[in-house]
Amino acid sequence: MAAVETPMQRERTRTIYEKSKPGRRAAVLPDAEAPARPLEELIPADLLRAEPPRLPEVAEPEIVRHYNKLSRRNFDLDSGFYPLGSCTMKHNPRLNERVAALPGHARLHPAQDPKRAQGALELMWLLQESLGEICGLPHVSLQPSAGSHGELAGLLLTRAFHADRGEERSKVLAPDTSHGTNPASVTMAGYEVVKVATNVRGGVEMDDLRAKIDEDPDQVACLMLTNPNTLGLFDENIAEIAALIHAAGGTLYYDGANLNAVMGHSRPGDMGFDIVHLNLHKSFSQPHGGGGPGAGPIAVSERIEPFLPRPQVVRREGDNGDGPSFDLDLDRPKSIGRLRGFQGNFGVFVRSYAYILSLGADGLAEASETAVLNANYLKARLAEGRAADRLPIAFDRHCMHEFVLSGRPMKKELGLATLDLAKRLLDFGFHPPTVYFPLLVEEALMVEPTETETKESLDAFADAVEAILVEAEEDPEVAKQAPYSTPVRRLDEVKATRRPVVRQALAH
Amino acid sequence: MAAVETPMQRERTRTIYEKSKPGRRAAVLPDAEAPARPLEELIPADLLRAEPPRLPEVAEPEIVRHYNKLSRRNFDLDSGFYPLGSCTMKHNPRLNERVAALPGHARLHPAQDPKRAQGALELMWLLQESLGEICGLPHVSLQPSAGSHGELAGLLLTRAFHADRGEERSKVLAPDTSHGTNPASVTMAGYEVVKVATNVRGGVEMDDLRAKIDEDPDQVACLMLTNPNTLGLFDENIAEIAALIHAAGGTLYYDGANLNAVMGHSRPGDMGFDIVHLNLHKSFSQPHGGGGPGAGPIAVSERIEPFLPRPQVVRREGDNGDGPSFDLDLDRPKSIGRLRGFQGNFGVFVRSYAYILSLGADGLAEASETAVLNANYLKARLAEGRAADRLPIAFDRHCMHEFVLSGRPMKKELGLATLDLAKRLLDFGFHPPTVYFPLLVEEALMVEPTETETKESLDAFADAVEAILVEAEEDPEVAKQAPYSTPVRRLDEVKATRRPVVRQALAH
Amino acid sequence: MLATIGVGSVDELFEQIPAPLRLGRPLELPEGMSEAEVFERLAALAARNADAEEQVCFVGAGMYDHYVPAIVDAITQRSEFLTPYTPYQPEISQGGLQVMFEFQTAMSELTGLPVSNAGLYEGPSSVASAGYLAMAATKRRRFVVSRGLHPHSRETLKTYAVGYGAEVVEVGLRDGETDAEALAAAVDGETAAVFLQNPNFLGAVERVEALGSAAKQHGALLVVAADPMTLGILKPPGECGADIALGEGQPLGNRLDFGGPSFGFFCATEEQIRRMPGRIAGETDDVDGRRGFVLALQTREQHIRREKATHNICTAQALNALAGMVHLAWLGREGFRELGELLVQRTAYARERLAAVEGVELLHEAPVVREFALRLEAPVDRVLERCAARGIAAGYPLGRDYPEHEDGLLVAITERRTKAQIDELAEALGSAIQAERGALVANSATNAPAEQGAG
Amino acid sequence: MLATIGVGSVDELFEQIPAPLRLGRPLELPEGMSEAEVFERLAALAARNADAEEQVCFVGAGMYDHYVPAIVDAITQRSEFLTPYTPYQPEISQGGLQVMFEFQTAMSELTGLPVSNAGLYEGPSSVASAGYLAMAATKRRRFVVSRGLHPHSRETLKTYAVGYGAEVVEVGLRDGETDAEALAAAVDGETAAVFLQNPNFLGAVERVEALGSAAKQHGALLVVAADPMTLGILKPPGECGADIALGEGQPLGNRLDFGGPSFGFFCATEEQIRRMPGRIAGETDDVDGRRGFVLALQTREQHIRREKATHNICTAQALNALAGMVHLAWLGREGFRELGELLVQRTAYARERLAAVEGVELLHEAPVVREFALRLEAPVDRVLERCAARGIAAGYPLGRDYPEHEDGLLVAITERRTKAQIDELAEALGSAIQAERGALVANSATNAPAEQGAG
Ligand SMILES: Cc1ncc(COP(=O)(O)O)c(C=O)c1O
Ligand SMILES: Cc1ncc(COP(=O)(O)O)c(C=O)c1O
Repeated sequence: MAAVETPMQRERTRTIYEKSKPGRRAAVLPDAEAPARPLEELIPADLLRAEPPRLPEVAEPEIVRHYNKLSRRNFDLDSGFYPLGSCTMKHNPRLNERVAALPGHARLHPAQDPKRAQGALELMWLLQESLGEICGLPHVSLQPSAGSHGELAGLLLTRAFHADRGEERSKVLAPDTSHGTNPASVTMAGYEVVKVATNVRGGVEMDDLRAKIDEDPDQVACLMLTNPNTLGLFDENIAEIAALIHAAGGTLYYDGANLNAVMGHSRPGDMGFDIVHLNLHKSFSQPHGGGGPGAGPIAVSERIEPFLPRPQVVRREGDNGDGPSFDLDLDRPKSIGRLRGFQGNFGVFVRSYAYILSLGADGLAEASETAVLNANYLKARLAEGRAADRLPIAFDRHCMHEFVLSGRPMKKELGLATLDLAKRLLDFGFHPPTVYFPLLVEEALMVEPTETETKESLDAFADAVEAILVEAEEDPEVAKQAPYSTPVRRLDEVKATRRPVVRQALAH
Repeated sequence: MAAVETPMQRERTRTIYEKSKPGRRAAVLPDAEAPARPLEELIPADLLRAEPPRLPEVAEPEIVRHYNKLSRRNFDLDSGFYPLGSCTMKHNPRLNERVAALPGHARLHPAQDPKRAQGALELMWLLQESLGEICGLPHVSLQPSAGSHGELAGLLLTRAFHADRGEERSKVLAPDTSHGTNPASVTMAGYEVVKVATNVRGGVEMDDLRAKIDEDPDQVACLMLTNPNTLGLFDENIAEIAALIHAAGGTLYYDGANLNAVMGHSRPGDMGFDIVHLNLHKSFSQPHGGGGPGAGPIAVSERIEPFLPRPQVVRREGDNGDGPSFDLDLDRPKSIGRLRGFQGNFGVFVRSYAYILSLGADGLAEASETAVLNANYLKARLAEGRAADRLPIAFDRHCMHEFVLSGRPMKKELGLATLDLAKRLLDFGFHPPTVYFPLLVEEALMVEPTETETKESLDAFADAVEAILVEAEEDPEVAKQAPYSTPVRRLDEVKATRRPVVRQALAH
Repeated sequence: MLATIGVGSVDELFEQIPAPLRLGRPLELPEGMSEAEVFERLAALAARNADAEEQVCFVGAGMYDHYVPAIVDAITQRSEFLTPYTPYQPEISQGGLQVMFEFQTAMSELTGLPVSNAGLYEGPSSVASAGYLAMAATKRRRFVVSRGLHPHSRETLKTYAVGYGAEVVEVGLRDGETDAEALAAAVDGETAAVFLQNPNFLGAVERVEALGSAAKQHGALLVVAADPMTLGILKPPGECGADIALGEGQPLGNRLDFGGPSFGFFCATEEQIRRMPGRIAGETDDVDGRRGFVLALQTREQHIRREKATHNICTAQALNALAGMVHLAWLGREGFRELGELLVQRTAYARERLAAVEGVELLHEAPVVREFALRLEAPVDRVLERCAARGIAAGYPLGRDYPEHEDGLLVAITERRTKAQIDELAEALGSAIQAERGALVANSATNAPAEQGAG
Repeated sequence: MLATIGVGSVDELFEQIPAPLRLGRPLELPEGMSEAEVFERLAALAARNADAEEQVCFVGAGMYDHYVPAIVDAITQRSEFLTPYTPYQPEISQGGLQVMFEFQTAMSELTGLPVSNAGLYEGPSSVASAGYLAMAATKRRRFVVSRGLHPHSRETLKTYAVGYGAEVVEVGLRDGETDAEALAAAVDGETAAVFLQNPNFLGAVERVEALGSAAKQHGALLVVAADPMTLGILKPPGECGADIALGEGQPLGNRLDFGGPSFGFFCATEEQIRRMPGRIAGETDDVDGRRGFVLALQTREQHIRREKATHNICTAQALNALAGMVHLAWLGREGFRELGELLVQRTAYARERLAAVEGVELLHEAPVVREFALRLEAPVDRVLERCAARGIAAGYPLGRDYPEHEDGLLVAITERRTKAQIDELAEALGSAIQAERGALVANSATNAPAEQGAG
């Protein structure tokens, strides 16, 4: 395969520091307009820095070229199909960027007197109301900065909830299919994780759940669940599960990363969940930004409300005839307190509220329908080809918005690991699905097409998988050495961890 | 060379129409909020369209992907060195885009009452004043939309100027080095072009000029000149040239496309020119946009002023103590009239005024110094290598902001045409210089580095030219078949003109 | 670098400029400023304009306050579209060239004519370019022009005509539409082209086909200037016998920008393809048979043909044409038609609503799409002042260009103008007219609020 | 598509949801809207905020109204940076990964510590994460925290501490600086970490090295929260003995956004590298020996280690860190230092100017960089009301977080605050205080203008 380097491979990359030349700069600054006194007069010399930090010295044209060039070394959602399971890579409307950039949003200081930030507070309140309705839970805090932050919040709420009743519980149950952030959050919140097995239908193994509860019901603080779960399957026993947990006195936590499957169709609150986090950067179209920003608002039931983080955005009815006003409520004696500075990732709230306004009630429901339709169609298309045997579906039933395949037979029969398939897909211009997650599926391949993809992209992806399997039957080496056409080829990740080089060595 | 296709070459391009699927769309429109009556009730049926135009039917995600993908099939100034002679491909500061987009500019209706567009009119007035000072001419009209539009304006002004004195003249002189738009504009303005020869120093051949004038002095309407001219050389005889033309009763027109060489150093007005056009998209950093928009303001002397296009932005001193105000003056009896709708390319004026404010007097002068320094450095670097013999400089003197090489020896000795060199440069990641212009230099190669390039890019370019010449000595075929790494390779331009296909054939 | 060049200083390089011609002093311009300061300075200027955010805008007259979808900015601001030059090197300009090709296809669809260029400067200068083409095509030097053609187009045509030597004859309007008899009478064997606008400047939908017959009879070209936003519902000029259809492209994806930059579109019949002004992209293939696009028919152009070129245009408005193409793709086939219908419905509502206002009557009853003319029983400028003071730009005063319509007001509707805003305009117009009639009281009242409007 | 799936309708696919759990009614949300309408709706909300364009902003308290250069938007808005996920597939994510690497290098330079991650959520939660790291590193559960640490950071640390089970002890300030004796007394062998902020919340430059010695003595980690914009001139935490330096990244290339999104930076000594929270990019090479970048040390992370991970973070704030990196590159080595000096000079001017105002005195005399605290001889909230009515956000009322400073006002300076604006603030403060003292007269005057300010 491709002996010749692609143009991009040929040009070895250089960092901005390696393009630096002493004395160059982009910035021109205003002058101080003040008597220039020696710094030492104003700040004791021993508290001052000797040498300015060795930041790059580059003029604006080269800065723009550098980062534009780097940008072209990224694959992005606007370049092609991105079926990264569990991440909901759906289209990011540019309208949302436009409204977020309005000076009234972008240049509003977070400590501005609420009297003079009524538009921002009303927007937050409206978003809280909308998310509450979508989740079927009456109270919302927008504060958490991402999903895992929301999980931590949920567990701290659980602790506060129990403490308030004079209880202290130590265990948090979570299925073995749960996302890594769940157990990690459990540990950070000072709890111990108890794994619950998965049954043949891909749902929670009820007997195991009962067993784990019965071991010591008083210690069961919470059960964390994703529904549909990370297999893309809806757990039909959810009502019974809720009953069991509540009977034991625990809270039921809903990891909302998969909400994209059920918007307007089924609500966590109605399923019996006490606490839900949402990923605005998944279901509500905040761009992922190459790893954030996002936001992880939480919606909770009445009994959890008193403990919500501080401050909380509240609506106050206007007295003597004038309209309602909005405020930040800090006076919340039972609150777990702050999870971060100020009011949260407001810019993300603007984008997600714009998204909700754009789609409306019907639009959101339709989005989930199309997401589920697309997933099931792609699943079916794959099953028509070699994938049926080589990459069988882990749990063979209709899926919701995503599904998980197992590369086990492919590996056994063709010697092709899921990783190889993923890398080969890069040469076909696709972002691969999520791989090796969930853990309980061997050689897992987790596919989430989302509602904003066309039938053509789904077909093209299915065809690519087929082509790779055909190719592998002839010569598995091709995929094993893949990718060939990417800016760089397979990278040595072990080296990067064994002898980590995490910054540029700079000359003095 | 490159047998294997690059990833971009592999994916055959499709138009947006070929991605169209009936029923798909991006736009959601507000509803009419009015009683929906059948169109025929409001407009006679025979004036209505039977079928909606066959525009593409594509949803937003695919539209964004389509045009992002197309964008990556362009080479641009932010991708690398772009020494396209005569085009002044200098960095486009993003600040200018930001200020042009302010709603006070972007959403200002052109027919707004001048009383309520004072900011816009003042900006235009300030830009007029600035350009007048830079050109050394007292009066400016911003109306022309580009350089060639400015040329036409200048010739129409010349006609009006002469008509006003009861004269009618038929000839416009222009050196054989002049840009194609000059003669084309002359014809459009109803004049006849008379070519003037170039002397051994690259300037106007004075004897020929005298001869052409003496043929019939009364018919000499104008001399169009670029100074420095398209060879990048300053014509030392300009004062005498001016005297001759003025003596004959003609006007002297300055094609300002090369102003980037002399900003703050020498002014057309001081050289004796009556009319100047500037290319704001060259010297004043308006992005070229793949072929516009630009603007071609004209600056003129007192005697030309009465004929300037209508409307003209004027400043009126405030009566009884309040400040000055700005207005559109339509009452100009001798004006040649309008050259276009409304006030001109205002958005371009904003960008160029921001540019002038950013650089200031010193900055502009320094820009020209660096532009001249860079050109002479690159010229010298090339002369150090094989280019000295293969690509000799056409007129061997210090140049101003650009210089012209002749590929004649290269073609004779290596069989490599200037075009081949240009195409091979594409594989090295450079935009080629302007080729085959000016016409009087055989196999011309016109190089304009501009002031915003670093020494590193100049060196890299010189090295690339050297490498290509070395390569050609071994095997000229390599360059003759170039390029290899571009999204497409050499295209059949003849076919495109013989049997032109200028639109997509659409299915019903 | 100086050493390599072999000079001691940069000044030496400038010595080729004769000493007396060297400026020898700094330009009389302010010193350079920081980015932050330049931003503040320009923001302060911008704040002194009453834009369509500050005043509800019912002004049209060729440029309209449409909503430009966000993806237009997102795409046109990409460096790869924003910063390259005209695509002289097709191998590295396929993006821009394909956009031109897609744009040409769209404009051909809209106008019903087979050939489109990649865009010209803007509307009125495109009209003048059509005149130049018509002269070359017919070897005649006389233009017959309807007064329904945008005043700026008529004036620009005259300006150019003085240059290339042609005569311009105007034909008046009757009941808002071009006077058919007068037109027929004006056209003769010396006529190079007949110019119409549809809808015309007063908003009236013209009977283009009927009017054009006069041109056909005498072998003159029929040139139709069209508002592109109306071409989703109006019969395309090509089907009405137009030889050339052109217009102002601003309504397609371009902001108001106080009048520019926007783009002009220019479409014609096959016969004219080699006389077209401007760039034209054509499809072809590369040495390996790959599909690609190039600048076609360059033999028409100044950089090849110089004084024999069919036009002098070089830099045009490519980026604005891209904006137009993205907007059209965003609207799509159905959306584009729907928008046209929306404009007709809302405009019909507005026209009735305003005509019902005391002191207001229709200037003409001809069918309209998105703009219509009123007659006010009070001085138009004073009425506009009063509306402005209430935050409404009520329309375009026809007196500016039509002495015969000193009392005329031209009102434009876009999808951004809500029913509520239309009702508010009706209210504002009504009370302004009443106030103006009620003499004295008025005078004092106006000025104060008027200032405010200017802020 | 349904046929391929083998169902008759999409509803069938939803039958896996037990009937009683299906909503069976539309959500109680408004209907969908057109892009134009959504834009107008949100623009109307935005218009009801008094942003830094409407009010001259002297408010800081951790987030500052710096000028964000235009190239930051131009670059961060490119789809290729805006829309990808966390770079799990390095071969097609080299752009984002290299940015992380460049960012880490820059933050290491600023803080003087060898290891940086690619960014966390924001400032205060980064402080809490430092506590979690310190516990793991020292196996101790007690934090000693200066009251100079941002109130939000202290509260967030406490919130987290309740979870992972640690005790938080606060040490007060004296003359604006952390009380050295009290701190020394508070630190003991059970102390996991000492938390300082420099400059502290009151703007004072702390003697970090001296204060930190207490931590060193008892083997506790020294955690320093820093304002990155001051690190061009202040001695870097790493050179003051800090084990961890972190902070709010907003001043670097991020807009105010009413508090987010921004980013938190987090740097530490080599010892802590395998305990770091967040993503870390590392340099490596590909199978052909090409240089490349990957996510390094993933063995710390939740997706690999699950409950044994050193932190739970997954999605962070990569795009905001990119904005920070571009801003730093734009400033460059010299520009960054100059900006720091400019802040010091202007702030010195402002501090003197305001301290000279009748009824105003300095709350402390400690050295400052860009923010300082005043004591007002009139109710702070009333004074702020009056300034707001004049279009000035005069500062941050310390009473919100420091009962002991009910009369305190915290004033912040950026390069956007001109001398003229500072003088205007002095004038406004002066007259507001006079007015408040002059009882009666005041009351009537305030309310009216106050409303206006809210518009
Ligand atoms: C199922 C699931 N839970 C939780 C998370 C964590 O969300 P975040 O990345 O916003 O912290 C994710 C996203 O990665 C997820 O897919
Ligand atoms: C020397 C010269 N004159 C005139 C022009 C025409 O300018 P424009 O392209 O703006 O019409 C150009 C640019 O192409 C030029 O280089």
